[in-house]
Amino acid sequence: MNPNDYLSAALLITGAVFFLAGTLGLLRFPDVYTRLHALTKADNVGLGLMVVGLAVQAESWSVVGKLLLIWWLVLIAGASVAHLIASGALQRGIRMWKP
Amino acid sequence: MTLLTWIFDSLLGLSLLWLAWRALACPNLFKAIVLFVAFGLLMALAWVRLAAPDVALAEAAIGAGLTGALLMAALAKLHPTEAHNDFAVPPEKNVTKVWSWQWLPAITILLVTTGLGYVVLSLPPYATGLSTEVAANLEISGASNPVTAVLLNFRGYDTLLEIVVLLLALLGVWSLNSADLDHKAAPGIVLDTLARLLTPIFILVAAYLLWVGAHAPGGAFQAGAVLGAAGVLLLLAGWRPRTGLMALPLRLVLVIGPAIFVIVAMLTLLIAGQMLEYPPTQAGALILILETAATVSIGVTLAALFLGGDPRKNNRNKNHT
Amino acid sequence: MQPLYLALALFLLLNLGAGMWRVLRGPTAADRMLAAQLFGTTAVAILLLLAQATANAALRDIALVFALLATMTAVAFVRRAWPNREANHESK
Amino acid sequence: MSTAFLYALVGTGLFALGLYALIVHAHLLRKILALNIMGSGVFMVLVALAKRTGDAPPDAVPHAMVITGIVVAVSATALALTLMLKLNAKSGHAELPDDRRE
Repeated sequence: MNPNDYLSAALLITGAVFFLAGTLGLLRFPDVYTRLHALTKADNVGLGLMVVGLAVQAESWSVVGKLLLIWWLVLIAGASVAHLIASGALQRGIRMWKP
Repeated sequence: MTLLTWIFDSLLGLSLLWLAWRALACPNLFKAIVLFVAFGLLMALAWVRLAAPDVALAEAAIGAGLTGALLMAALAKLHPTEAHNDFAVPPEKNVTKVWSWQWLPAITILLVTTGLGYVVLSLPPYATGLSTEVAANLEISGASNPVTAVLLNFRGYDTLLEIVVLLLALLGVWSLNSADLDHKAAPGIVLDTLARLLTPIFILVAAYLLWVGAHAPGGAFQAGAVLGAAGVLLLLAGWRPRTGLMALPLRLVLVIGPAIFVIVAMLTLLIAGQMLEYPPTQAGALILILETAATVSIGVTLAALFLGGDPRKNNRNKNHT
Repeated sequence: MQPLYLALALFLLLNLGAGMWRVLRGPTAADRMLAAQLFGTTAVAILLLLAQATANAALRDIALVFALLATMTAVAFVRRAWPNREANHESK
Repeated sequence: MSTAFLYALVGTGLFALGLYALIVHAHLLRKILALNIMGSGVFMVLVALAKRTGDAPPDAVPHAMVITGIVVAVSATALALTLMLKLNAKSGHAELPDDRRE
């Protein structure tokens, strides 16, 4: 393994930890508004770290470009869907969790 | 490493079976649809594991995008005034199960499945099928991606008929219903921006898949599905095409794929004496022309299917009232 | 590196399986939809890892299509299938 | 067991689950889901058996057939959903008359 591989492995494993955090958030958070964090933050950061980790290994710049495009699309999708669901849930009077 | 892939495959297979079971057994129809969408997502992963990236692309575009949207829209029309949570089938109506003697089909199907499983397992573990013939004729086919060569050259008439089937399904839908062309509630700035931002990328990706299909996974069906998804997203965002486009222009776009296919079939019949037998030197160009026309037709047909009815009937009614 | 890619793909698949619990549990339709949306992101990551592990560039195109269509079902849900009034199970 | 046979058995199982649900459920939306899952099972058996080529690339003919099959399945689903909605609009039920239990 060369230094690149170590960097890549570290990024990929950190990304996987964020995915785990996202799943935990999805399962453990008390209401739909807090669960949106799992979608918009944890998993998108996890995918970002994985994209960077794989980009380090990529054979050409076009692959790096495609990886970044995929991440950007997922970010846009996550942000828009989170907004639509949150505003829809507010309109429909789904109550927020109070500690 | 082989152990890892084996665990991955088993887990994926079990998840697929479990998802299918839950989607078909849970009383809540909305939950069933969400589970079915997740099922489509995992099916795409299974195609990847089976070394069928072309199929995975089609499944990703259709299973993850179009089917979910179609089912959601149908469910909403089925229960327009549904106030209770999640479209649960009420238990007092007892409509989920009609048979009080469910053990009979269960046992019959168990026997049939055991037989099927036995037949599958008794097949020879190594079989090349037609892959050697495909590989031998790949050079004269005009495409270096074997799946595209099969679809557009070796079994071109199959593909022609399948595009006609799409058109027939649309005609069936049109004969049953009129489309709802009224402008829906304002989409809001986020959805509006999303649709405007993504539509050019959808078209670009569709063109990319069409182009790359000659030598790598991709092709007319995948590109058409992505194009259709773009149309569905626009329709969901509240965009409605101008009524003038709904009469002749829409119909022309719908038939351009099958029409060009038929023209090429007739020409090759006249010149080469065989339907859809391309001269090897022009095969590449012919396939690209056919695929471009087919992509446009498939995309527009899928979007029109989502509209769920004849867009012209609606206009006529409106003009009279 | 290949075993690492595969192990991480397997890990993400397990993650996805755990998220299935939220689809089953709900309680609101929005929760189920949210979980399905997360599956899309996870599937993109799995595809990218498998693309690197098997050196198959086509899998990145599949991930691209997934990422592009990630919004479709959720937008259809929000625009069409979401009931106007939803029983609030949270307060019980 | 090889990957091909593992997935072929999963396909058989999906077909069986779909067939059972198609018979016992009355709601037409569920029947449409069941038909789709049956179709997926058949597709999976086809593609899995095409992979029995060892290390050589798999047979492309079933792949091509399954791709067209997936696209035709979604259009058939759209037609079936429209039929269901029409029946529901006319009769107020999304079940076939024989299956309804009053």
